[in-house]
Amino acid sequence: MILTLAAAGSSWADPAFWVFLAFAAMTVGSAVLVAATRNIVYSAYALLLTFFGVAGLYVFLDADFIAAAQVLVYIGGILVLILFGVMLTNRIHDIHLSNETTHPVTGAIIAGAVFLVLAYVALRTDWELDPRPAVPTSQEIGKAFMGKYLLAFEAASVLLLAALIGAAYLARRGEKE
Amino acid sequence: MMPVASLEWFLMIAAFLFACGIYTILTRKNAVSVLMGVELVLNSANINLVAFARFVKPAASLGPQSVPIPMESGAAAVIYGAPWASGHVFAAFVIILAAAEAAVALGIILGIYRSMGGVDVDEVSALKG
Amino acid sequence: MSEDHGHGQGHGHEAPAHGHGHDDHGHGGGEHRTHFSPAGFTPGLAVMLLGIVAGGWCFSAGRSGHLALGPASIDLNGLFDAPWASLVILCLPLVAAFVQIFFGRKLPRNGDWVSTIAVGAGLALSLMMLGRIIGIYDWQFERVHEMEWISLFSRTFPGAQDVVTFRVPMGILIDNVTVIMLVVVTLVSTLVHIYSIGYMADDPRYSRFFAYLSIFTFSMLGLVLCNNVFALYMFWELVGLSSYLLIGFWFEKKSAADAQKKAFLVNRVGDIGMFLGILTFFLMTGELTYKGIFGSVANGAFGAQMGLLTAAGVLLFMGAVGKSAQFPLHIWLPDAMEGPTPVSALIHAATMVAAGVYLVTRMYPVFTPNALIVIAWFGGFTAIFAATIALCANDIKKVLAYSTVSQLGYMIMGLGAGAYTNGFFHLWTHAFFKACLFLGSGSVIHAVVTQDMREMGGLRRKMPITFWTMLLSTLAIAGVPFTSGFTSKDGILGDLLFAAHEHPALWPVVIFAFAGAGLTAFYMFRLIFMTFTGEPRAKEKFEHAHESPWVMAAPLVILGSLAILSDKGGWFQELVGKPESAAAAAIAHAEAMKPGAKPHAEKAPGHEGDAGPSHAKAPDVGSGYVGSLPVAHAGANPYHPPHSEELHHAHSAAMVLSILVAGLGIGLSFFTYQKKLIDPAKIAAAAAPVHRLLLNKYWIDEFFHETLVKPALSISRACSRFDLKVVDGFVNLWGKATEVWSWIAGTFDQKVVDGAVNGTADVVMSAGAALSRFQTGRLKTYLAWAVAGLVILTGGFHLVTHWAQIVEHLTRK
Amino acid sequence: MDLLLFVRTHLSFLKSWPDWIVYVLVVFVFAFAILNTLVAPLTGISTYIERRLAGRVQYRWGPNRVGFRSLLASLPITRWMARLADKQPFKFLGSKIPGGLLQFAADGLKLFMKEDIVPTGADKMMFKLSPYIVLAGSFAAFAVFPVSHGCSATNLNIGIFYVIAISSLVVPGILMAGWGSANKWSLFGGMRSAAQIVSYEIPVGIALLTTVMLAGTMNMNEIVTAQRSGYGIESAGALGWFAFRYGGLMLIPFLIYFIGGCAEVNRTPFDLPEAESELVSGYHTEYSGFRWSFFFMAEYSNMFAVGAIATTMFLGGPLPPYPVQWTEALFAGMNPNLALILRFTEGFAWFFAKSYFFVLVMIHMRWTLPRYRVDQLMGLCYKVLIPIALTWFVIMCGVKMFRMETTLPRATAAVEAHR
Repeated sequence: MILTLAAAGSSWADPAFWVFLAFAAMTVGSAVLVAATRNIVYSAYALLLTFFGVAGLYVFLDADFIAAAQVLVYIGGILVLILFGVMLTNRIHDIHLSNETTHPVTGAIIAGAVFLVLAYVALRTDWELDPRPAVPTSQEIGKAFMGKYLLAFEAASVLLLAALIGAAYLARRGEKE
Repeated sequence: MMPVASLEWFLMIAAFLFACGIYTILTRKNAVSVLMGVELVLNSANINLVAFARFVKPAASLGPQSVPIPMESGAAAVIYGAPWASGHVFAAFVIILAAAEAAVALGIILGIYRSMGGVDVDEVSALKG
Repeated sequence: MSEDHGHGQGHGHEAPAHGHGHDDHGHGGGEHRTHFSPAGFTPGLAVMLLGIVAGGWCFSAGRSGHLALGPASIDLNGLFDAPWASLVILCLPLVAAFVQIFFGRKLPRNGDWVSTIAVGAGLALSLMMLGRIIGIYDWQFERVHEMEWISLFSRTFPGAQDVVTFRVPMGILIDNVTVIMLVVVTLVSTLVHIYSIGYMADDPRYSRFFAYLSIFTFSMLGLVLCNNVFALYMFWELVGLSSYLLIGFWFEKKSAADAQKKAFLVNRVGDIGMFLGILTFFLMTGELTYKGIFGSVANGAFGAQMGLLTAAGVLLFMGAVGKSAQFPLHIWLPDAMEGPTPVSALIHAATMVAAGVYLVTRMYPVFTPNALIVIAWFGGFTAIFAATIALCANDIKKVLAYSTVSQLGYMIMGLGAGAYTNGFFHLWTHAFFKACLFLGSGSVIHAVVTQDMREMGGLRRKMPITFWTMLLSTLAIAGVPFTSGFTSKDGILGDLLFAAHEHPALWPVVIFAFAGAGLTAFYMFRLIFMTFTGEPRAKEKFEHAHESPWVMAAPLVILGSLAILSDKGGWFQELVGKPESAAAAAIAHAEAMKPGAKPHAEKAPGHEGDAGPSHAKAPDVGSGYVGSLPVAHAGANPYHPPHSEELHHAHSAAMVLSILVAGLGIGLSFFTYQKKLIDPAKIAAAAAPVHRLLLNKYWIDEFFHETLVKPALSISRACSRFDLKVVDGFVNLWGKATEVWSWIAGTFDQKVVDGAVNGTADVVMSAGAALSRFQTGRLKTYLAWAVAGLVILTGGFHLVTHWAQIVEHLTRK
Repeated sequence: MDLLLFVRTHLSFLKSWPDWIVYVLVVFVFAFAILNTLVAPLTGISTYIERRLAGRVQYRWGPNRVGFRSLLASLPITRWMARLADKQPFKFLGSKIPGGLLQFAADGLKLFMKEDIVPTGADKMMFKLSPYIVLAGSFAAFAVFPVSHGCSATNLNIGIFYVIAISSLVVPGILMAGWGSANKWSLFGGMRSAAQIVSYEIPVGIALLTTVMLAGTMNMNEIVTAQRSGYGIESAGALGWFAFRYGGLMLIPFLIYFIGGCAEVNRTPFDLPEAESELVSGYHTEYSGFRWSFFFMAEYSNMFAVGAIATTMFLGGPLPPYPVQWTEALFAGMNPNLALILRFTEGFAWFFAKSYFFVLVMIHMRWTLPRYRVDQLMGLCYKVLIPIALTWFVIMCGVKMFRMETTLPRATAAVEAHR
């Protein structure tokens, strides 16, 4: 499989490629950490690394806007939410918040199978590539939002509002009771 | 110029993230870590979207960049953006949904924590047949 | 200003502006009553003069094209080239309304000054615009500021040709008509705001009242400013809404609440027609802007279906029938007098009811000759009809209401007869004198706390300002020479005569028109005599009477003087020109389509009108106005038409006739109500049935109640009865049958089937028990199964199918 | 000018070197150099200013005295001359020499000297890692600031968005610190700070969005270019800055941004996270020595960053208040290298002057205003700032749609043509 990847036209001489490898390694490794660590806070921070690595991958895909959005929303928003969740739903005083797992074997088997299938599909399909120069994306994304996907855009905004209200309601209800 | 790494690299990384996410969801007991697994899965999907948007030739059904329309006051056009932008737009939507989902999920988890004093998803089995 | 406001407060007690659901006649419970003292008026006069001077300054600034602020000077040439001026005029009242609604109670003086200043600023700007258009002096002047508002597309890719678009433009159209309407609306609205400060003093919902007034002003301005029928319709409804709110302002009174509902519903009837008309035009032309509609109608968007075009025009006109209270739908206007009198002055005399006329003016090019004749008939009939009702009305406001209906009839009739300019001109003049009359009546009601003219009389001594201003306006409305009303009405009549020459179908309308003119003169002077002259009939009320505070008197003075002056200068006839008739072009298209048809369109007033056959494009200067233009501008209007002979004859004849009938009416009422030579009671007894007919307003309301309301009720009752008896009976019958059958089936079932069923049930139950173990209620399990299934479906399937290749591939590596 | 591009083009001797060396050079050496020549001094200068101002405000003499002046004054020769002149020595000598410089040095020394304590029971890794994350989050923003005319470390086309995004890296770092140092107060401080920063990102983001909408770009250099002219005037000078455009309408977003920025750097009156009266010292209670100084530096560089963003987005960045076109015309005649240097210096000077103005204002705020309560803080954010910011954004959209500032001149000609 690695052979196939190596064959798939990557220039090992290019230093940028090594940087890419570093980011990829960071992503993958921290993802493993997320899945494996016993300490839930560690896995939360491993998730931070994963998000950051993914942002890096976006940069390598010339997707600047999405990369920044990734950092802003995932690290600045979702990760903080998750950390709050961890810290609110566990006793604070014990540092080593337990995070035990169940049926790791079954999970590993299923996950492995999924990975195999996906990898097989990814490597065996011959994608219809078109080589084109990298262009700044944010303008085109804006056009697409305001043009083709306007309705979806508005729907998403409504959804966000609903989520806001719903989350606030869910979080507050406990106090009333 | 194309990115330094080929499409397969990104797809493989995404697949691995997906697998990790599935594993996390399946094996963790703590609801918050299950949420983390979900985030991993979403991220892998995002990587795929953006990677395809960068590498693969956009389908013809994505339409033209812009469609001119007649107007009394000057010419105008419906802007659709570049065809490949659709991938990025979908990725952005996924991010939006992820934000909403995380907020609501945290709310629910807090509710569970309040009501049953713990966040072990295996205890939360009211749907048991 | 403040102590004068206190002055107004003092009278607020017996002002009918009582919030607490007291009837309009209120209770005469005021302790200290100050009679009219000129001293109290000096600050008022000062402020009034200041206002007039400021207005004149704005006007002249616009006229000269630059606004001189001391040394600095702002160039006003760009006034119309950017939308900001109009937008400011439009939005100020809205902002004021919001401020009133949310912070009104907290502001000093309940924030009446917010709305007043907002509308006043609008007035200043509008005057500037008026000056500007007079400065520019081009009867075809037009500016459009448009933007895309709604645009929906069908996504049929690839290729942009087959993209179907639905686009609603939103924009501002500024031309002479618009600017004149702006001035009418803002001027009357400002004065009414000022008047209301006195009239509505110590009403519990004082600030709310001003908020409503401002909302109304906003929607009226929007209606005037917008450049497409879609927005027109929106603001049309907004106007209806605000009128609804204001009529029912004292909703504690059942009568007010009813009048409110009635006005709203009756207007809906008209609006449905209007909406259908708009839809017709949109479907046929695919356009929503005025220009677009006219253009594509002229280019034969309707093909040969002139009938459809006529129908569309008449449907549009239905909207005007509703808003402008034309004959079948006039019933709401008199009841609308339940609202406060300023409202009656602002909405039901000057501006809103004029919206219908404005609509006809605006959409004038699309009306076919036949449609115009229909319109003329409606208008003429309404004119005479309402006038007759007004003869016998004793409620002062009712009289004015019916006179309003009849005057609107005049305008509509004039437009229908092709008197474009004079019809619109009558709107302009009528706005002022009718507003003045209403405000005057309000001040009378304010003084003697009643609306019944039989309890008034001799008020001239008590309230001179009100008397004189109302007298001026009455002269104007009666069409006495040298008043504004005379010019416009006489212009309408003249054009009508001329059009009747062209068009025999209009002769009855002519009769209506002149008779109506006479009747108008009669009942208006009846009002004056019964109210202001002679001996007071109700002593104690007379004792309580007093002149109104200056905040109420100043608007009267301004409007009264405008009633005389608003027609002078002749600029109006030069600026408002009849637009080119799109319908004529459409008819020409239709004719071209079917050759050999006799050109009927050539004899249509809507087509070439009173300016002579050869001058379809020329502006309508029917009232014979030639000169009195500034020399500098003499050459500015190249479209000045030559005088056509019969037009001139028609106008001289009309002048003589109208003066005659007016004099007749005035004389009659003088001898009847002043000299008491004729006893109205005798006449009433003589023509008892007619009198009863008129007293009951031709039983129109009853008629509608009998023909529409009752049938609707009975039909619904019948439906319910049908439902109860027949439908339910049928159902019940089936129910019975089913019961019987089910008993049979049941016995069979219990005996035979259940054996089998129970066996099956046991099997199912055990199977279910087995399967329910999958239903662990844990999300993970489900997910695990789902993912496993996915893997099996994709990977496993692929493995099975491509086994050979995979082996081969792996071995190759 | 992009740093990588700059190096590749201007430093010709690098041409022969292999590609990756240049890469590493740029990425590490230059970045390191910039951080150490630009950012660290920034924090130093800021601390110096803060000390002196605080000293003046609180009437503490030390910070304004410990310095060369007193050093000189303490020399025997000086004393002798002072006795001769019968004056107090520090009045007598070196009134030109600024005091308090050594205080700054002493601070640094103290921080070096202090023992680096890791509390037992603390989570070692977290505890040690968090300062770096916080510092990285606050320094990373400097990459896109247009420190001079068209000159920034890298010319990102999503510049301001990148700044907002990357500065949110601080939040997990702070939470990490709070949680890592096994201490209630630290944890509360961390969570408070995180909540505060996350909440205040919203009004700040909207306020910046207003500017982005008006400028039509997120690239900070282009935003600066968009402020070269305004009100239809080609060379508008200070009138062109977004804060003063549109008849001062933009002052509201400017104010909102500044308030939100102050809240985001957790300084008084928004310093809930380290409220001494409630939480001992917030999320860095347990930190000491150089680790603590990392938080310290992060705070000051954040202050500068807030100032720099405000400068760039609202006050024209490196643009001088007089029309920059004048100096450009002036430099045009000179020798190009000299012109380049002069131009760079001009922009640099103005940029830092404006940014430091904001730092000064923040310092003054800290020493003059009392602290908010938590609920007041959140109320201010969610009930005041966000609604106003949103409303104003819509208003500015309308303003931009009708191009209010450019219609007036166009009008006259049209009417003249019409008449």
